[in-house]
Amino acid sequence: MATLEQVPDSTEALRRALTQVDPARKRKDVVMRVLVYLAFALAILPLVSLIWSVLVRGLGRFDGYFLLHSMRNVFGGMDAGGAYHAILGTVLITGWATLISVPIGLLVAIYLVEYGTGALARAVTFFVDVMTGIPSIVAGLFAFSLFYLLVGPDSRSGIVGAVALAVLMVPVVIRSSEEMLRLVPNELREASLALGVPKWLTIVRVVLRTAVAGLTTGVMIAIARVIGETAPLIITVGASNSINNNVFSGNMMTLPVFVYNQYGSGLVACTPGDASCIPTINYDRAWTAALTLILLVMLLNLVARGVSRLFSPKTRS
Amino acid sequence: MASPTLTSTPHPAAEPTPPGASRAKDRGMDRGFRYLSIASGVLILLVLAAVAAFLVVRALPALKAGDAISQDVGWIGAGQSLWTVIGPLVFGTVLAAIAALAMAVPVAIGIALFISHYAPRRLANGLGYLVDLLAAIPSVVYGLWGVMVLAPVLQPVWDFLVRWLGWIPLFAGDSNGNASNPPRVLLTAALVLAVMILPIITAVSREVFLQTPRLHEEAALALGATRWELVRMAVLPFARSGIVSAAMLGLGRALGETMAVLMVLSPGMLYSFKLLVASQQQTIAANIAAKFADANAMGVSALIATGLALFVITLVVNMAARAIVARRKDFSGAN
Amino acid sequence: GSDNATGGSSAASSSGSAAPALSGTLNGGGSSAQDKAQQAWIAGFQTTNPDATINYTKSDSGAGRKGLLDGSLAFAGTDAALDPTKEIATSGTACQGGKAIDLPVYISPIAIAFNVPGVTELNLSADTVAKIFSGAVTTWNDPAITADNPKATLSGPITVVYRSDDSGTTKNFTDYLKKAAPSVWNYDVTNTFPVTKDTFQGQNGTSAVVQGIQAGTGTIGYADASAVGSLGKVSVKVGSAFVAPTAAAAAAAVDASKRDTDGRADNDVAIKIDRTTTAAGAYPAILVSYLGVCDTYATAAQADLVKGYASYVVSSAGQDQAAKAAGSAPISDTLRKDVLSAIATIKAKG
Amino acid sequence: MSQRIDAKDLNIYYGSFLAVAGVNMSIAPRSVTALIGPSGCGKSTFLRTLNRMHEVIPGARVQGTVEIDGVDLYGAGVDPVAVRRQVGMVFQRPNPFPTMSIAENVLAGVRLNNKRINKSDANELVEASLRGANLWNEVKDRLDRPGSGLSGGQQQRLCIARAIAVRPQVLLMDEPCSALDPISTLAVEDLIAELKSEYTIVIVTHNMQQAARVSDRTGFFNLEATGKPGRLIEIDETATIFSSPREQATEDYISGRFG
Amino acid sequence: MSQRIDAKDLNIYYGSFLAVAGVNMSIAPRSVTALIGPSGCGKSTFLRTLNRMHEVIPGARVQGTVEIDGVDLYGAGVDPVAVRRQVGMVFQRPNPFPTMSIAENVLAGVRLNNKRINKSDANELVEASLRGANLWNEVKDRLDRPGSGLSGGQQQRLCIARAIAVRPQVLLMDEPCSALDPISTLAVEDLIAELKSEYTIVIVTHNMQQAARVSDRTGFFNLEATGKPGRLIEIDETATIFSSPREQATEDYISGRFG
Ligand SMILES: Nc1ncnc2c1ncn2[C@@H]1O[C@H](COP(=O)(O)OP(=O)(O)OP(=O)(O)O)[C@@H](O)[C@H]1O
Ligand SMILES: Nc1ncnc2c1ncn2[C@@H]1O[C@H](COP(=O)(O)OP(=O)(O)OP(=O)(O)O)[C@@H](O)[C@H]1O
Ligand SMILES: [Mg+2]
Ligand SMILES: [Mg+2]
Repeated sequence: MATLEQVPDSTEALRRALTQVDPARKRKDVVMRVLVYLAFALAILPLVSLIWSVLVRGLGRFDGYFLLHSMRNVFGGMDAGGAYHAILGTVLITGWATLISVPIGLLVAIYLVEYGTGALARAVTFFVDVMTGIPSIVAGLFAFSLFYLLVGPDSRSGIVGAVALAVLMVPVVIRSSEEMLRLVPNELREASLALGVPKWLTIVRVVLRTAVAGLTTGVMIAIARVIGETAPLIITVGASNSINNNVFSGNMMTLPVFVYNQYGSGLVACTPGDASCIPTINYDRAWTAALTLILLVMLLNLVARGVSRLFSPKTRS
Repeated sequence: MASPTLTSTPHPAAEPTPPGASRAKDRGMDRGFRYLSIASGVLILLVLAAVAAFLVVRALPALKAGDAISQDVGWIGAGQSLWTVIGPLVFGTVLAAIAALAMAVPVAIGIALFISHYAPRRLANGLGYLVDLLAAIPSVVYGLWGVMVLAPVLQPVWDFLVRWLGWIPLFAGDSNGNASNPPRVLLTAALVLAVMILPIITAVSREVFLQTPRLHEEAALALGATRWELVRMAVLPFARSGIVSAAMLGLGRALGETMAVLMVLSPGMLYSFKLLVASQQQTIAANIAAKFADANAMGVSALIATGLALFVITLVVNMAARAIVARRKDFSGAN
Repeated sequence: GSDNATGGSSAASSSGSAAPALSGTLNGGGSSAQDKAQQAWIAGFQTTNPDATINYTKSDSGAGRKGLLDGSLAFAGTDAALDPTKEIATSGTACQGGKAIDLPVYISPIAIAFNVPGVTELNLSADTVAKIFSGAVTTWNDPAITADNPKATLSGPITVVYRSDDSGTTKNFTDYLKKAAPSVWNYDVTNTFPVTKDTFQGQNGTSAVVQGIQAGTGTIGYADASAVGSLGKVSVKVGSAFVAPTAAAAAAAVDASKRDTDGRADNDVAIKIDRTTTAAGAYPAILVSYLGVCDTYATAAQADLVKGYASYVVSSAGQDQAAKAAGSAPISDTLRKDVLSAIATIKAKG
Repeated sequence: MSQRIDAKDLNIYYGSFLAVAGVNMSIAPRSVTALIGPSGCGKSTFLRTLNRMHEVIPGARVQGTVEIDGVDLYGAGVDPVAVRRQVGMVFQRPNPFPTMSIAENVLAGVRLNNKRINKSDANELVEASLRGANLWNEVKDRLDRPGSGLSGGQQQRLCIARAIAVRPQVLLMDEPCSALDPISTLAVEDLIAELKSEYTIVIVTHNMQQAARVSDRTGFFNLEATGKPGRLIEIDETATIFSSPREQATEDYISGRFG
Repeated sequence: MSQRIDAKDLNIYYGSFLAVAGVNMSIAPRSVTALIGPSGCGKSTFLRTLNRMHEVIPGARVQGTVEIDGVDLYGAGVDPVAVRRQVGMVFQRPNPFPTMSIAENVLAGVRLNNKRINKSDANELVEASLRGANLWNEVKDRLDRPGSGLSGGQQQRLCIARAIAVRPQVLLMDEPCSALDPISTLAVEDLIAELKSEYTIVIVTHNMQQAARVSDRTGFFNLEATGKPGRLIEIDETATIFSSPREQATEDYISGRFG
């Protein structure tokens, strides 16, 4: 017991005991605090650099023309062309993926939260987790193989891409919906059941209604997760310079693939003195399309927040 | 109180068993709804089985072809079989992912601690959102940024590493004793990957840190612990398994990431630990994306076989991640 | 949204042509070397035929030929002519009982581009090029290089940038090295670049190669001349002079070469490039890229569309368009005559 | 409007765990019965078997019979959904539906069942139920505001209004005041005294003073040790229980010696 | 080892919400003071200001002074980390560190300041603290087993051992028995009686019998209505409070009329 610090026996000693902490401990606390702050700064650095690059390099061509025109008949260093066809393709394909994955995902979540017990529920939970980890390119290969068997070699079309994206979306939708449904207090279910409301109506009219804000947010998160997918779309949808609004036939362009292709097109060899030719036009379009893509994702985020605010139950006072 | 539906409440003695048509319909709906949701659960299992099955079926020709495959598939050298190329691909994939993980985990833990235990509450939410924003940026944009903005910045750093730390095999230079120029090397790709997986690791660990029981935190504080001692005593021990699973999730992501690697890394098919030399390693996902367009039937089969390998690796990693952390208890218990 | 990105009006541009406008969709793909020219051709063709849509998916020659032979593409862009025994012989199913043929449409020099600070011109002999690309010469101040470039200040290590994917550019380039520097270059002619060294960097696709050369210092690589932009280009020793990779020099090399008739039908126009020519002003490291098409299509509409498109591609208007967009060499009038008569044989099934 | 309840030899299980054993209890119509006992002795569990809410918990099941006016609730062909319309329930924490207005909350039992009800009937029903729950005057000006904006005590009375809007025979209350402040508690206690004239009421409370104030009869549950099932130790007139209980355990409990 | 505590004109805030207002209280050394009052009246809040644990909650702050032997805890230069070493605390629910063994738990606070405490000193300290917490005999054979393997009452005494191992001046306890069974409760109450000879103890309890049993003086907190601040209504000898309180509210509360 001799190692313990002295017991203060006077007010002075007590005052000392209350004002002094071992300097070594203080130092360590400060060092760790600095490290933690540093880690955060370190993470913000790439984010800022990335946003800055995209803004600086992408804003130049970001205008109505870019958003409303395709790349049809655009070649070389022409100061023309836009991403309308790619935006359309992205919206259509992601839309279809959403259409496929949300009902399935929601029903599975309902199953897990409201009905699931026993081995099946455990298996579903486990394999949904496993599915979260499927690499996107593998999902692309899966959709490609599936349609290859169904349709033959010339199977590239928007819907194949939508299926690939749906495989990636479903587990995210399930996870987030499950979480949201579990957040609905059991008290509300019981209140409804105790009023003599059958279970399915309780689920539809009370549980889903209460959770709708969270559910929308979850779906938006899932969309944001797949809207930037590139590799599976290269495999399943291909690319096109023209507008194609039929997801069931023909190549389509999507924004991420557009970014990749424009980057891949590289510099243009302009004849010296040709003012109408911009050597870096392809990179410029790539950055602008990247900006468009990021804005689209942020827009989704904003919509999600708005919807969530609109539908969320008024919290207790 | 004159509502007809209510005044028609039957006489008590008869009541507990009202046969009415609407009750029967409700029961039918109840059962139908239940079956529908169970069927969806089964569907999920089927989809996953289908993914595995399709991959296996389409991969079989390449797996069975032996070294005859090199005649059909350009990127498999003469006399080699699929197995001899899957090895380096798996190696490259794992190496890139681990390098990314090694860089991302400490930083992610720092960020998560910052948000959960250091930043003022009001700031923390906004900052958390900012980090989540990193997750929302499409990977192709990361690729673009990595190759056009980040890589030039990294060149002098990599040169420095080779010059002063070249004696460590990982940082060895090429046969001229330099870091490759331009730096289309594994460490660059891994750094981009690290930035990409940062948000997911941060998000999961932040969640776990925030769940540290207040009881334990207050116990530490009441014993006179400083902020850091609180973290070390109560937060980190509690969160250990959560951090591991967060890292595993990040690992899974890094293993499967395609575009960033495709755009940043100069590929090679070697078992090489040199992180700063180009054309040494390649990842499975990037290889598929690079080779898929010009693959013939056997080539597609070979690529799908590598995809199968990737599927298995990520499966194992994710399963391990899930197994490490017993799933959180239901939030929803009443009473 | 609008597909009219260039602001042109279809009526105005079709006024010149008397032929009835074609319609329908044609999916082609393959060689990335041809890509820039294809975009130009598609633009020109679609302007005169506003109801027609041509898609060209840039990947590489092998993919184009594969697509043509499995029926998923109506035409292929390929940097090497179809193999008479392996490919043409098996084209019956995809070509409705007919067979696949080659139409040379795009002639382009393969530039050996470099990025060495302060150096804009570089002269190299074929042997030296082969030494660099086989890894025998690793520094810029190697006597083999400085001997030909007395005025340039050269130093530092060489980073070779090559195509890591299968590519016709690689095949033509290694073909050139094997024939022009047989004593140095001991590798086979392949679509895949055969040398791996830790001072070499593989890149996926033409523009990535160019990007790689540009982003590094002391780099050198090969790519279709249309893609290298403002990078320095090596002049190669032909005979006793150094020739730069220009369109005219490439045309001269083609003029000096013969048609390849080994096992090929009359309407299959392939060219046997003479890599060892000493003709004045000829640049032998060229790439002749073909349109691979079938001589028989399932429907008349498709056959007409292919014929229309191919005819436009080889027309002088089409070739000029490509020269402007991609810096390629227009094909000579003699060659055009051969190609047009081959195109005339394309027909519908039955 | 009110019924007699008889529980006979009731054993209540969670899976294989016997939570409450051998309960025999008769509850007279138009009376208030209070259930007291230490935490975990099975008061809530027993209460929930009276309207088959117990079954909602996975694995939960019941042996024995519960009869309402002689009809066994667990008999063949009895639909739990119908039972719950006859036996209403109010929970420990007030749980108005957060997405609904005050009026909608009152009508929830009708509306959620997809029943059509015309506007004037609905208005009448809302007013009658809220008056019945002693809440009308406080909320009549803001019927279309969210129910969650009310104070805790008002919310609890709203839940009672919602429960009586479907005109049940019996009203079960599980610690309805334990989350309320003293003033709200008083309001709810007053309400219970009024409702007694129309409904059979069973109330669980942890507050013995409350049991003494509101109930006609009081039942005491206890459990010997954790892991053992809870049992009904005795049930009698409230006055008797609090002045001269038959069992030692009861006396120990109400004199604060444990719990 | 023990000190006198004086709280003067203490106002305690959560952000802008005044939770407790105008507390004046003097606590004698080597005594047990019990704080009682209905839920939400600010007992825990007040207790936590005595070792600056209150500050841990974001936005929480304090006006007024708390003096220990005349030194203001909230004075300039006083380090909260040091304060908490002098004023130990035991919480409502036992909270041993789950990753540490029993011995490590006891040493947890000591290790912070004194990394290299040698083995025999450590063993001595563990034994002394566990004996002090009346736990030594029960756990001496399994000191290296996890602390979470103990029963609730043992865990709570382990937490007390951990608190006294750093030799504080004062010991604060916030409902230390409310999660415990009667037998464990007794063990802890006995312990409090023993510790009184060395420490100044302040204990919050919702169990009036417990307050009567263990404390020398009892303070009664109350709040007029939700949203209003809690206040110290009266503090006096325990016997006086329970037999003849000065205030009506106190009498109402201890006779179970609310709460
Ligand atoms: N959902 C459940 N699953 C399993 N056991 C349960 C469940 N709910 C309660 N129990 C157990 O049943 C027993 C009785 O619990 P119950 O909630 O009925 O007690 P109670 O008397 O209402 O207690 P309290 O006063 O704390 O509300 C306890 O042992 C409890 O652990
Ligand atoms: N973290 C917090 N933030 C805001 N307000 C709080 C917080 N903790 C407590 N309060 C409020 O302060 C007041 C006093 O709470 P406190 O927990 O001190 O009461 P208590 O007397 O300990 O009650 P109990 O007997 O239930 O433990 C209450 O109105 C409570 O709502
Ligand atoms: Mg209960
Ligand atoms: Mg408290």
